[in-house]
Amino acid sequence: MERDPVTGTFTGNRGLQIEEKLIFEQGEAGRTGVDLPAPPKVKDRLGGARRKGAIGLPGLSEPQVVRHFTRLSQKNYAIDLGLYPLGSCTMKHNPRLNEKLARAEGLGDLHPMQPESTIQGALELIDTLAHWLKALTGMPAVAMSPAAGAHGELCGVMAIRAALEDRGEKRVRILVPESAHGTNPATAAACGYAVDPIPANDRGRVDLAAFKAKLGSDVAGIMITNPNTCGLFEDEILEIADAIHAAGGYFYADGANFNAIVGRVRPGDLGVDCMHINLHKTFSTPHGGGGPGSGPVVLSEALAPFAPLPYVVHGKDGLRLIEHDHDSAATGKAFGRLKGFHGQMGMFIRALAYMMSHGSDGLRQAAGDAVLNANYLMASLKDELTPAFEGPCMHEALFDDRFLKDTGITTLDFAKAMIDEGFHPMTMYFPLVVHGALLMEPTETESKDGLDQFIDTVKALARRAKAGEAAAFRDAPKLTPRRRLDETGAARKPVLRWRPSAPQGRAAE
Amino acid sequence: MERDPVTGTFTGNRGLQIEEKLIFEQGEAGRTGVDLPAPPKVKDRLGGARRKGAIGLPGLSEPQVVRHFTRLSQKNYAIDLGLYPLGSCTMKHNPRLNEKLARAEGLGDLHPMQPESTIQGALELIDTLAHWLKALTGMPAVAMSPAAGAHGELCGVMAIRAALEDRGEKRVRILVPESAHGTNPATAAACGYAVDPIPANDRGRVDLAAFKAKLGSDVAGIMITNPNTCGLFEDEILEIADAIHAAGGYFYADGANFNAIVGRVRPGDLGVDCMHINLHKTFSTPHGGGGPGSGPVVLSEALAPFAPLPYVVHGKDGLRLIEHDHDSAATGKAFGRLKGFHGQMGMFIRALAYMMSHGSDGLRQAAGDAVLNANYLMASLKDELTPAFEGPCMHEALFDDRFLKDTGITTLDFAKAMIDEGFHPMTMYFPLVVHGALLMEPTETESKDGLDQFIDTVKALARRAKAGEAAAFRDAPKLTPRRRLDETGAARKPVLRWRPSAPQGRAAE
Amino acid sequence: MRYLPLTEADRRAMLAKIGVPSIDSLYRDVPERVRLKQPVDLPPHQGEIEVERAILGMARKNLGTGRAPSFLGAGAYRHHVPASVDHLIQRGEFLTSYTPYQPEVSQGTLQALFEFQTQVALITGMEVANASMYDGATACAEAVMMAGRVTRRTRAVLSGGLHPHYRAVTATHARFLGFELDLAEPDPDGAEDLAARIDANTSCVVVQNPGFFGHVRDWTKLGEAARAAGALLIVVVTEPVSLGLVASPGEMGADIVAAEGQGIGNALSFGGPYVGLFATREKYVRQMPGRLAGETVDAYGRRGWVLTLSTREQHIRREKATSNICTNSGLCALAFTIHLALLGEAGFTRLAELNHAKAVQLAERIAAIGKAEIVSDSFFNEFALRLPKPAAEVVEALAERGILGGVPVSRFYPDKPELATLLLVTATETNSDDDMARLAAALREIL
Amino acid sequence: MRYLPLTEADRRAMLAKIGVPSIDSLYRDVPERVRLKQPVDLPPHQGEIEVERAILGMARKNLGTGRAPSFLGAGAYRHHVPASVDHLIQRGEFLTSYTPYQPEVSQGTLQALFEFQTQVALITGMEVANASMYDGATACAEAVMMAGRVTRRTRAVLSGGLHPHYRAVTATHARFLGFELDLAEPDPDGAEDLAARIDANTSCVVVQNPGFFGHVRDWTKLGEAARAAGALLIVVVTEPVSLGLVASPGEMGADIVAAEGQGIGNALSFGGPYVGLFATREKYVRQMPGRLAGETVDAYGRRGWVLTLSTREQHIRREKATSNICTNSGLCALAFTIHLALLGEAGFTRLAELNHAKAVQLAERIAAIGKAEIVSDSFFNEFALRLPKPAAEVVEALAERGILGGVPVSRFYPDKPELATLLLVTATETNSDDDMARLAAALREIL
Ligand SMILES: Cc1ncc(COP(=O)(O)O)c(C=O)c1O
Ligand SMILES: Cc1ncc(COP(=O)(O)O)c(C=O)c1O
Repeated sequence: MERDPVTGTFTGNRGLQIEEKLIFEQGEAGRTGVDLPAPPKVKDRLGGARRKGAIGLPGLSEPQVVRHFTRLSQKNYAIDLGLYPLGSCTMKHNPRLNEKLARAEGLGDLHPMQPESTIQGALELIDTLAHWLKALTGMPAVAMSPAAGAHGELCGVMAIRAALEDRGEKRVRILVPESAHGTNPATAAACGYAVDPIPANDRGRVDLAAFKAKLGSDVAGIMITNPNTCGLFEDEILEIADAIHAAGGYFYADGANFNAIVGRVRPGDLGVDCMHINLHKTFSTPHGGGGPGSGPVVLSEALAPFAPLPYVVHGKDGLRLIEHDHDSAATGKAFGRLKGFHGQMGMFIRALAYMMSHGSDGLRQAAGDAVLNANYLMASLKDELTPAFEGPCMHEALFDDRFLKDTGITTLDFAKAMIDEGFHPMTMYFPLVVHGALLMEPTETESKDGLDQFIDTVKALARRAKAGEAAAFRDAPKLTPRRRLDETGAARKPVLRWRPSAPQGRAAE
Repeated sequence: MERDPVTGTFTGNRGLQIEEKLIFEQGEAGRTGVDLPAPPKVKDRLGGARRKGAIGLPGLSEPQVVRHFTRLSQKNYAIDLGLYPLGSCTMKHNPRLNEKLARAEGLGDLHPMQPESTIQGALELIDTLAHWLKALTGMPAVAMSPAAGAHGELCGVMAIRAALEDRGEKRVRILVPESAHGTNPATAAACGYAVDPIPANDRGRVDLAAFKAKLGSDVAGIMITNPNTCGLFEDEILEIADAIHAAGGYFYADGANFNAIVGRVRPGDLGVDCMHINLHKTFSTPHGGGGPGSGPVVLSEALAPFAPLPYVVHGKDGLRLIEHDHDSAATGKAFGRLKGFHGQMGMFIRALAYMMSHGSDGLRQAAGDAVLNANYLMASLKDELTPAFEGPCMHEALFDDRFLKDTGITTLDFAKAMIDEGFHPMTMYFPLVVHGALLMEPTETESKDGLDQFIDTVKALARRAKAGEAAAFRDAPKLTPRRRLDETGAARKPVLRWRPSAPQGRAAE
Repeated sequence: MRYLPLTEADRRAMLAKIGVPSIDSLYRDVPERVRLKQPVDLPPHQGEIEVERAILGMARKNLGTGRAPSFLGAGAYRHHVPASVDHLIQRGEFLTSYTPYQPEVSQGTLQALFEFQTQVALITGMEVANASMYDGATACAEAVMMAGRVTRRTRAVLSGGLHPHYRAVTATHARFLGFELDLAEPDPDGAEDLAARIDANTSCVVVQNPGFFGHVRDWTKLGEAARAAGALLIVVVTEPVSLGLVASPGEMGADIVAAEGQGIGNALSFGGPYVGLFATREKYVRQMPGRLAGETVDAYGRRGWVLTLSTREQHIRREKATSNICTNSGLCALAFTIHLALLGEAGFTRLAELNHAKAVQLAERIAAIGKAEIVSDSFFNEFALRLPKPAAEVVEALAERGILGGVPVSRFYPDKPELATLLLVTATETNSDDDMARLAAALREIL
Repeated sequence: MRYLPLTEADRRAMLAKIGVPSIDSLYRDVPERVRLKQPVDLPPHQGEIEVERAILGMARKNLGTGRAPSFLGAGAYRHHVPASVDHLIQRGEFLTSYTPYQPEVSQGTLQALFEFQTQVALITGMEVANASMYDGATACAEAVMMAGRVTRRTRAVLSGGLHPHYRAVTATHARFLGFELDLAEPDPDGAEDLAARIDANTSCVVVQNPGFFGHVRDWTKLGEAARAAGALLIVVVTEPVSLGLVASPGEMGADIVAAEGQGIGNALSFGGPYVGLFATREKYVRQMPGRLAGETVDAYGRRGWVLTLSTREQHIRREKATSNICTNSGLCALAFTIHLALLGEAGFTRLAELNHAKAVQLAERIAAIGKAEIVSDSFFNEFALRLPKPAAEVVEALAERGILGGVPVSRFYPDKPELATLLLVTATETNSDDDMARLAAALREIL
């Protein structure tokens, strides 16, 4: 055995930081981590379509699997470990109560196709959550089935198009600010619309004049994120809403940033026609390393009839789940169906538990604290970093990379140095309207102590950057399970799965 | 902010390895992580004994507490992370099924003092576990209440003394091999006996002649661990049992190493009068960083009547819990009570689930695999390390420190170097009969792959040690959250709790 | 308020640093008249005890499959998920992390995704798989849209044996993206001739295996016909456990596989969150929707993983992206991966065998009653029964007896009276002999 | 066999390396005639499904406090444990680690123990606390033995208000270690005069607060009397939540505190595992039983923790150890620490207030029935009722109505007819108004 030149150990491990091979490199035929009784002998009724070859799955025992994934988990950063100021992502605390309740008997074990008489509590839960969402947004209806924010966007834009078609209109353009999240234009395109970008003004908001100039009878609507992705409230939002309505279009609101205003501003009061709510952001259902989420869409009176199937209504014998548009209790105008079954029930349970825990007062306080934390970051960092815009921000603080000018250090380098310090970096290079953007969203679940440590560290790093220590930044991170990874190489010759013969880099073991 | 000279970072963190202060250093008055309704206003009935001053507990929110303990957890090694070859401790895989079942409604939420009619299932579970333990040990009775191995020892030795007193005999000595675990002599003393040590022979077993020479009418019994703490089966065990019985004494077996022989040898067939079983070793209930455990004691016919209260019996209307010696279903000879309530129910559930999962065949296989793994270690390491004794071992492999002779490296140094490699060290300096002992117990839940990596690493380290790189060993570990800690200093001026003014070392932050 | 770390003193100090008098004043950009002065009219904050009581109160109004013998399938399957799966996915490092955009501190999620992709490719018999979609139905719609991109054609043929929700979701996208669908009639007998429907503008034919009505088919011939016409074969799988026993879509020549992964590792959870599986041929990978983890090396040359080929995705490509998906089903994919890692080849194939054998036993038991006809000529763990009465009524009568007896086809096709007596019945490894005996006894009574 | 990683091929290869033909041959040192040739006569291995079914089957034969209004105490208290507590203690790094003998890779457990020790010292009002004992009863016995070592005296006085199990466990040790006990009679009225029992050979007086029969006392005077006579005052607490409201033992001059910690962070679990709290004065620390975590520095001078003063313990001192305890209640102590960290000063005192208020309300409700007398002149969350009938019968009648109504004192003292009508009734934050109304209504019927 040779000593690993990187770690100095024979194993390549570093104390508690343990290298881990792929499950495929650990498997042995015949071994399993699940004991099942021998199947009773029966005459096979597969109609001859039986699998012939082996699948190639590795065989591991339970102890190996538990160890494998425990080790892997320790190679991740997480909210449970520290500050995770990813702007636009609302990485807040995920209460364990909600995990417990989502798994409760009578919820986690409900089949989606049980008869209505056996799921009244489930429908009540969906209905209760719908009530909270409507009350908090000041909107009359909500479509519960979308699986995430982007899916909610589809739902909203489809509803808009269905409403327009119902009016007999075929409009072809959707206006989308340049600062918008990528899902906005992608959604518009996925609904058959041309995307017409609107520039930002020098205050980081929609350029009202440019917007108005784009209006016309072929404009289906506008998609606006508010607070926007620069962390700013669109202060001309009422004018924008009036203008789009006057032009016969609809106002889609991207609710990804709802956390800043929940309990303080109701989108319904802003003239919104539809807005998705990322339950996995504002209402704290866990991000899970990428999903699942849930993206209910609140709808105005104008769009409500077009909501997709299914939905819950109050019937005379209890709650009913309307799954067909020709049902006598249906609107008859549903634009279709977006998803198998009825929506992300597991996320509904978590979100409702979160809302009930905070209550009306707590949600309002949470929004206020989120905004306070972001402004505290902004105020504390504004002299060392370069704020992208003037004035108070909402729930996230946006900086550009002017403070790194002439240092030879990029936003990316700066972010990687933060990793060594024990912080997850902020969102980088987004929104696109700002050069080398650093978008920091601390959320309300960070303590002042934690923020102060973050602030001191970022300031110290900024000073170090300005002092000319570029090499240290370009080398970072140095203290992580892996250092910078070759993304270009990965894309050039993609290795997307393990194969017995796959090239193994310098094997980790 | 200054850069930490050790880590090179401003925070003192190292990427995912995050420093964490005490909760007491993070608290703020008025903050809490638990929301409770305001207590209804009532007239206090405390009789004037109300607390006056503040307690001094820190106030933290839930996110802070979750993060605190998540960070702390990552500073621990664990079976879930890797090989944990602590000899005598049987660190085997702890199935999560067992955790789930211990928390099930109707088990985890049972109050110990519910009426018998409401706990028939609980008594059935205890009775079923008792049946398994009796069948596996070949013994007629079992006392379920002891809380751990050492507590079981108390139970056994008290039963012995009660039996002797019942016979009207007052014997004063207990024979304990020098290789015994510390709890054995401590227990004998705690039961009012003098401890008389028996030396080991050069094969690592009880010296039969020396033992016989110590026998006499004042000997209450002998406490033997079998397989013993050298990992060897006491091959003269039948002679020993006969001799102690012939001398009127009893045979206490320390069952800590039962994992080696479960399903293959029944202690009852060896002439054992009582034996504790560490459910947290052989039957895989988790060690939990030090406990809780459970130490049921199987008893021979001779000792059974003296079993402590409470115990379960079959009554005519179902199972009964006998809590009083004057109960008509009681023996009238119980030596007393060892614990509040009825024993470690949470551990019983886990152990029974484990036993049922393995079944009779699986337990036998598990013992065999445990012994196989240990012998494979022994065979693979015997040329590089120095085995303490000849011949095959049972479930653990014992080495002494002759292989480190003249290297200037101690067993401790060697162990610390293993830590950097990502392994928990073996048990060191125990048993006492071997110089600089290294006692390795891999258990059956380690894969051959994992053992091979361990073997290769230990061999490589041994070669490095012999090559004279003593400084590297004395410096180890270097890659852990903390390096070697000053234990002498800790004991000289003990700081056993936080105080607002307590000296803080060089504060970790 | 247990989730909020700021104290009043903290707030005061922070406001002072910012230089404003109150939190409200930070909202100065919000037009005055839309600022709420009061909390919204909803209940105030509550502790765990109260929240738990309220939500468990709702749970108790349901009859969960944990308490009732249950034979429901139709795209969602009750399997036993080992306790360690649920333990591991709840580890904070997995549960509370974001999409692995910073690979240096996301190797855990990334490696697990790479394993997921490999597992999905293996069980479907395909070359590559992505890092998950929302669910099977959306994966199906994405597959049809992808076939359009690959073939540059605008007409898709959908089997009558395709799950009605998958048909509906695909139809919704077709409506808005303006592609044409040829929807074959529901096909309980598995007798449809799809090859005949393929024309020169057909981008793909979509079939399901086992079909919605249970039957298992070898779609090789259809795939050949499609390919001959320049169209793709898309195979949908709604019960992933079937892949342990039934020939894989890859073996049948599928070009894209869209599947529901819930049956491995994931709870029923009233229909979501689930996990869409998506696999295809290597040559189509740049047309694929969704995230991909790929292998690479770090600055020291050590193997590691990153998200890759993101030029297909919305955050880079915006309106030109292959899909608008962002958040996917990461944690469900992880559960899938852990469960399948536990099963391994031996466990997975045995699980599938066991499911099939249980279903055969159940079919035999029900056939023995003599009142219900097994419609599916072949099946895996689910089959269609033709009953002498409307299936919905039978299901209600069973529910009154505390049995969740199956899914009436009329729940999906209420407008097709000819399907009203069809009941889909599933057996899995979770059904004991006693469960089956209870169902049979109840059916004997009711029918 | 899912827990066993070795394959048959592995076994063969390993046996070859060892040079023996079979696993059996590794048992050559076991006398031939005691080697079992067959597995023991017990059921063979089973999967999770079957094991879960069997054990949940037993669980269903019980009436858990999760399903029934429950008013039981007598040394074990049902409190709401926040979900995060149970999540955190199940993290593998805590759950599956051993005693922290290697401090470099055990800082997590060690720091948590140091926090536990500090919390215990704070709430008991004592100078130092250890890292836990098995439970309150064994902690009490250890305290009495320690008092013997400290004072070198052999007679202990035990209050009649001390929990009967604590008395019994202490008596068991007394029997075998040969020290004398002066056991005061059970004392429902809290009127005993313990000072009078102290003599020149008395090592300690042991009292409980709140007492077994509920009453709360200020033991300062007794402590003074004891100290004047050279004896120690040991205060036992069986309901740790009381310490949020009731004056601490430290304030009353206790020399040793032995307490049950279950009420904070730990489930009822039918009586175990629980966690014994043990605190004393700094000057007695070397006579203390159990483990201790202490602060120190590492080779770089960074603060860290180690187990310390182990020269008191069996693994170093063997027969001269202060106790034979080895495995303790580590994970229960961790649960305690996490729960108390969540509560903090504000939460802990409010929890205690809430418990007391609920109990007062319950007492008033029951008193209003007019059939039962509240015996305890003062109480925290538990009080003794004198009923017009044997308490055991009333409890049975309540159980038939699905109510777990309290603990009859006769369960502990069946041989004392004068106590047969006494019932111990507890209210905690988990009891809703509805629970209390149901109990009152049922009592109205039964009494
Ligand atoms: C502003 C904005 N819009 C939309 C989305 C898409 O939401 P989801 O990831 O839930 O699909 C995001 C997610 O990051 C976002 O930040
Ligand atoms: C041989 C031996 N005997 C007794 C014990 C004591 O058991 P416990 O820690 O369960 O009290 C141990 C524990 O390490 C042991 O190894």
